[in-house]
Amino acid sequence: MTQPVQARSALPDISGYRLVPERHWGRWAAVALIALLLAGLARAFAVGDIEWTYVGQFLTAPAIMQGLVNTIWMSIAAMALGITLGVGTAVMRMSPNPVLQGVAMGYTWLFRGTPIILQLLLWFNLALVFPKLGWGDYSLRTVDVMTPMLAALLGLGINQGAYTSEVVRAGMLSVDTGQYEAAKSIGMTRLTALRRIVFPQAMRVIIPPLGNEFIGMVKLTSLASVIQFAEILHNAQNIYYANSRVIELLIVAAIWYLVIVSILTPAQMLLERRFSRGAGGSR
Amino acid sequence: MTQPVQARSALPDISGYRLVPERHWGRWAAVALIALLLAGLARAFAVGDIEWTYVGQFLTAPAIMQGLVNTIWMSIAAMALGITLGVGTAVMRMSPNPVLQGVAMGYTWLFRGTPIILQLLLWFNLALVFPKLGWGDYSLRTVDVMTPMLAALLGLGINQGAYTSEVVRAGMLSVDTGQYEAAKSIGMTRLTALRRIVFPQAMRVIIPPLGNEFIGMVKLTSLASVIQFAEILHNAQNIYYANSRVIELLIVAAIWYLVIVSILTPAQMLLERRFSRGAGGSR
Amino acid sequence: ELPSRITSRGAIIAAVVPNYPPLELRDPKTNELTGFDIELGNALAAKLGVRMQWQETNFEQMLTSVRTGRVDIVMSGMSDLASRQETATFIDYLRSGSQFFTQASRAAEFATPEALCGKRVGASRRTSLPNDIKAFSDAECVAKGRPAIEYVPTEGSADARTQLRQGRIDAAMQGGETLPYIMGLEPNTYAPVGEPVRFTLMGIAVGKEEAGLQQALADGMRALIADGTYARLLEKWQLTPSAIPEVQINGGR
Amino acid sequence: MSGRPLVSIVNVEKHFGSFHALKGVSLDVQAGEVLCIIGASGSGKTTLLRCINQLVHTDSGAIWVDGELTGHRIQGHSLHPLSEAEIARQRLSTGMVFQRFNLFPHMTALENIVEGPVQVQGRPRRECEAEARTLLERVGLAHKADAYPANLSGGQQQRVAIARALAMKPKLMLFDEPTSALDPELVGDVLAVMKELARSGMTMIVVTHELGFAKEVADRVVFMDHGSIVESGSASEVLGNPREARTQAFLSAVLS
Amino acid sequence: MSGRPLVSIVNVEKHFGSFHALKGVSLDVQAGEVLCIIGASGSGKTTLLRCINQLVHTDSGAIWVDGELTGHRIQGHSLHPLSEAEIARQRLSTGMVFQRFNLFPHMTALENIVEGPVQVQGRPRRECEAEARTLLERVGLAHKADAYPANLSGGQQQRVAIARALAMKPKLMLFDEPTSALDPELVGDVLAVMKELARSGMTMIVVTHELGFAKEVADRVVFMDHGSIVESGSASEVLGNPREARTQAFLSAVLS
Ligand SMILES: Nc1ncnc2c1ncn2[C@@H]1O[C@H](COP(=O)(O)OP(=O)(O)OP(=O)(O)O)[C@@H](O)[C@H]1O
Ligand SMILES: Nc1ncnc2c1ncn2[C@@H]1O[C@H](COP(=O)(O)OP(=O)(O)OP(=O)(O)O)[C@@H](O)[C@H]1O
Ligand SMILES: [Mg+2]
Ligand SMILES: [Mg+2]
Repeated sequence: MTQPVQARSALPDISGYRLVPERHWGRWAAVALIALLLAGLARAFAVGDIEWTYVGQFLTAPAIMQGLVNTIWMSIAAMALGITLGVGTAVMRMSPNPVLQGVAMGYTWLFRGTPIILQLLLWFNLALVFPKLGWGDYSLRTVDVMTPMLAALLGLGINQGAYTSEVVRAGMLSVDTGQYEAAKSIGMTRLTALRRIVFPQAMRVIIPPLGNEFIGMVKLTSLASVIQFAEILHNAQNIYYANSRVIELLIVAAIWYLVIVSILTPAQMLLERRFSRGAGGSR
Repeated sequence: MTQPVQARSALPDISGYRLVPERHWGRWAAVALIALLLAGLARAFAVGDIEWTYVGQFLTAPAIMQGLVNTIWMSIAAMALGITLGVGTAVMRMSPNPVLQGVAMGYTWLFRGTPIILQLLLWFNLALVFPKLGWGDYSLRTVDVMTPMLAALLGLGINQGAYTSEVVRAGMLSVDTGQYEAAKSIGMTRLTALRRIVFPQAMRVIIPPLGNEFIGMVKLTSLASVIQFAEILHNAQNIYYANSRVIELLIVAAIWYLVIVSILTPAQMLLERRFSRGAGGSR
Repeated sequence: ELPSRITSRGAIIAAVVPNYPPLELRDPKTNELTGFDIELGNALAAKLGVRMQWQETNFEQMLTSVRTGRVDIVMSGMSDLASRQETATFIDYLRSGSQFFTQASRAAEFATPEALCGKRVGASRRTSLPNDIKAFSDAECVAKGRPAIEYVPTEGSADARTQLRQGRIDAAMQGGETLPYIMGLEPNTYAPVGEPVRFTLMGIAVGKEEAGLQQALADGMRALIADGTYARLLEKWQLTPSAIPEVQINGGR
Repeated sequence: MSGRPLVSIVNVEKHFGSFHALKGVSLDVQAGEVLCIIGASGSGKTTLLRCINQLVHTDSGAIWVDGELTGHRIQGHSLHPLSEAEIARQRLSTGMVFQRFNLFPHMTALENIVEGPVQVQGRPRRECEAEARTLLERVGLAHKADAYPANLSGGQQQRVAIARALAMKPKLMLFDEPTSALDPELVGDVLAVMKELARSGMTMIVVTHELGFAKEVADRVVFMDHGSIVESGSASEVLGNPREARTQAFLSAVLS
Repeated sequence: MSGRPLVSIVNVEKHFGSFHALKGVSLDVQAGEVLCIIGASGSGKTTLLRCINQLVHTDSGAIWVDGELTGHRIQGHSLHPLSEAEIARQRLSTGMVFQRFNLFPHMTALENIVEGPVQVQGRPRRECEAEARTLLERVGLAHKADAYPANLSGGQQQRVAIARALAMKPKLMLFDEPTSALDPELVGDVLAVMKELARSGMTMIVVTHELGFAKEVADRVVFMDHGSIVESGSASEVLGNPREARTQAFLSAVLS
């Protein structure tokens, strides 16, 4: 070398010094504090006016298990209805036809604007407005059709559709307009272009929020207990009406909700990762 | 010109032809159909078993107005609490300290994983677990502290905090890491950098979803009726428990919710536009 | 005479909210509907040569359901009140006394209902009990110069008891007929305060125009009293003090 | 020139809001002719191509493609707008290649090419795939049939885009600056494919800044400026010996 | 060279995962010296600068700045890690200018410069603003005090970034390819500011590909390759007459 890079002079040689790792006192104190808090909480729950044997006993009671099943399939069914409506509404909203646009906007406004609990009650009591459905001889009594199950499905699904339509719309807007033009240039009509070209690409943007909404739907079904749909919270309530163990049964329901959400959250992450994979080129 | 650009030959000259505007038959048919449907719906509601005079009479009844006021201020208060907690949790989640990270993740998991109705009931019935709050002489009976109002505020606000923390975190992640480094290079600590540099830039990404969540909160407050918080739906229920006009009172509540949401939605749009303005440079 | 739609269907559809033990509840172990109303209703339908088809609903939907024809009758511990007779006709079959009760540990503090003046008392906001509390408070507290009872609304009677256990309220009120059952479930937790302050009749709610169905149900009920089924079921569900001497139609005031 | 032109543009006007993008443009293109359009940025070249393919609606004037009036049906002395499906059918006679390729990123090269014939023309997939492979060979990409666009270079993507347009068997090909988004070393492959196409007798309208390509391949060159056609003629005339001052100014700026 | 160096780097090692980014680098920089670091992409130049400013933690070795050991406190014969606040304080003696400017986009040029002195050093805003205006004048941007970064050209942004770093009155300035993100016509202004700074006696370490600038301004040039310092000497020695084969190869590649 042309010149000494180093001109070691007044500085001490510390190469032999012992490196003392950081002690993280604050961190350990925080851990201790949190552990103490959790222990205190656990103790309070243990000695508090809560009978843990009831929690254990009812965790797998038939009524609870049946409610769990109803919660799960209703979440899936309502989500399916919501996605169908949401996609339809998003397509209408982006159509050049102002009438369809107006209908789509009105639907979104109305159903996003009213609490779901009201919508459920209105569906369930539809017979007050329409005593019969159908025409003449082919009519059915509304109350025979509008069971708690159907009312819950319609209420949850139609409400979900209003939210999903916005998610789908955002997804469709995220697709480059060049893709529409390329599709048109090979002779596709608007609907074919949407189905074959735009939707498959929009999925990447749509899937993550939809996963969130699915988790939200699992919890939303608990509201259908007001119209006697036998989901898990409703069945837990029926039990505590009979035996007065309110908190215990609420804890049972909470445990199952946490289980479902804890399964769905990583599932959603996997799905997101899958759909964002190999997307490098389209950015 | 070197050469005639045009060699008009066998093609007819259509320049004098009359341009017949598109008739949009389908569009008009759709309008007519929708108008018919809406008219039918209106008629069904008018002649159905609904007493519209009740709706008019109770729309501005004192109990309803007071419920409306409670709904509005509870939405604001719970949202404020939620934002405070959400920001704190997001900062903890992104801290290098694994303990703080763990606490933040646990909080988000627990409160996003359980239905809000359960959380409200658990807060309201906290005295079953903690009969007293405080130590020795300085303790208060939990039931005196945990009024329906406080339980609603805690339930809604803490639940909201779990959701808001994810929104804030996404906002913070959207800020270029170069900004953190530039802040560090002028001697800022992590927290100063967050406060002065990162948050102001994250706001642009945070504001739109937060606006949505605020609208959601207005409707979420209706769930607090189960713990006797006197919001609008609760007061409407009290009226119909007395006079059995269930649907009429539900319609009254729906109208007010729609009014609030119809005011908030354009307000949110304005806010979004303001915050995305002049952002060209930071992309 | 039963209406033809019922005979052809072979069943009476009855609305029930299984949140009022021992009149109606779902057995926590089997999830089956059971209770006094259920067994009495089944016996009544059998007397009339049909089945009883129970349909679970919620409290605010019950009278609405009679109006919309979702159900034929309501048999769910419903009080026969003058205000409700505008929408339905009641076949009365049970007497209910609105009963104050408190925590067993505080029984000495509240020896008589008058001791509750100025205290906090809870009851389900969906029932007529709030009116009973107010009437009692006006007559026995305010009129005699004592502070009024503070009524605390609750979401149901289970909620009222939960709040009583937390000490959020000093006492609660519910139908006296249900107390023995509740006290059997949670021994040494609750204690009644004095005697019921007001008696109401409970009835089967039937649509106002359905004269035939009303008469058939009343006749059937009388037959059940006559053959001893009524007394046997009362006994089984610890309700003997709530028996009524004879079946009335719209006997409530 | 003789016979009916394949494309006949008559007095076309187009405004975007208050901006006058096309000012009475008239132009004929004969079958088998290769026409290059040159001009400064913003002169309306892309807009003209998009009008021919009905991605943009003209304000007035007429465009005839293969003897058919685009966008309207003639009934007596009235013009009725066509439905979306009829416009889609008319577009089948024209293929378009975009500056930014616009391949469908979720489909392989082969699927991109097969998509139109199968979905739009409803032909059997097997037959279309065989044709698509032939087309890929023609553009020199037989080995990339199963690659996704993200894994192709820009020049390869553009050649797939050309094959995709050709798969519909159009009578006319429109190219909008097909090489201007490419790295210099990739331009050659695409131009080679286009030259081969021109030699095979395809009618082509090419918007381009590649004057070398225009000189070599174009039967005619048109120079546009501010929404009008300023000069038109053989490549050697317009590029080598321009008459109009504006054309001279443009060429000296581009060549410097 | 004499006296205590301002920066003394002793045997620094750095791994990123299994990748060995710095291999026992040792280097002294005297007060007032201008040192240019050159080398191929990935040779560890940026990493070395970031170690000096503690944006990256070294695995082993020591870096002394202005007589103070960075990152650790010496207690007897042990080294204790510093807290975040102490590291923030140590960073005050060094200013850093990034390749991509990293101005705060929500603040005007003036606010960008004033932010550090006011928020970190807690000095009165009025006084800092007066100083900031002087600095803006020095980098030739007095008239842009109230412009937001989005409205400044790249070269202007980089000059504001230099002023922002100078506002903290550092003893040492680090530059990481300060002109490589700029359009060619904007490079000159930034280099002019840096030359003026060098002439004023500021100690500077500059990672750069601008060999002309290095020749003109650098007291010393260091060539790095694969995480090691290969050659070091005066600009004319290293750039004009490199001894090492690797340096020769690099220079011939850059100059061609
Ligand atoms: N959809 C549109 N809305 C508004 N203005 C438009 C639109 N499309 C094109 N223009 C304007 O019309 C003018 C002509 O555009 P065009 O794209 O046809 O130019 P060009 O000759 O292709 O230029 P370039 O070489 O830059 O592609 C431009 O000034 C452009 O801004
Ligand atoms: N945070 C990091 N994580 C992993 N690897 C890193 C990280 N930072 C740098 N590297 C790697 O270390 C090596 C040296 O990087 P460095 O940025 O120091 O190179 P450089 O000499 O500045 O190159 P350039 O001229 O491209 O800026 C590179 O191979 C880089 O990929
Ligand atoms: Mg163009
Ligand atoms: Mg670098």
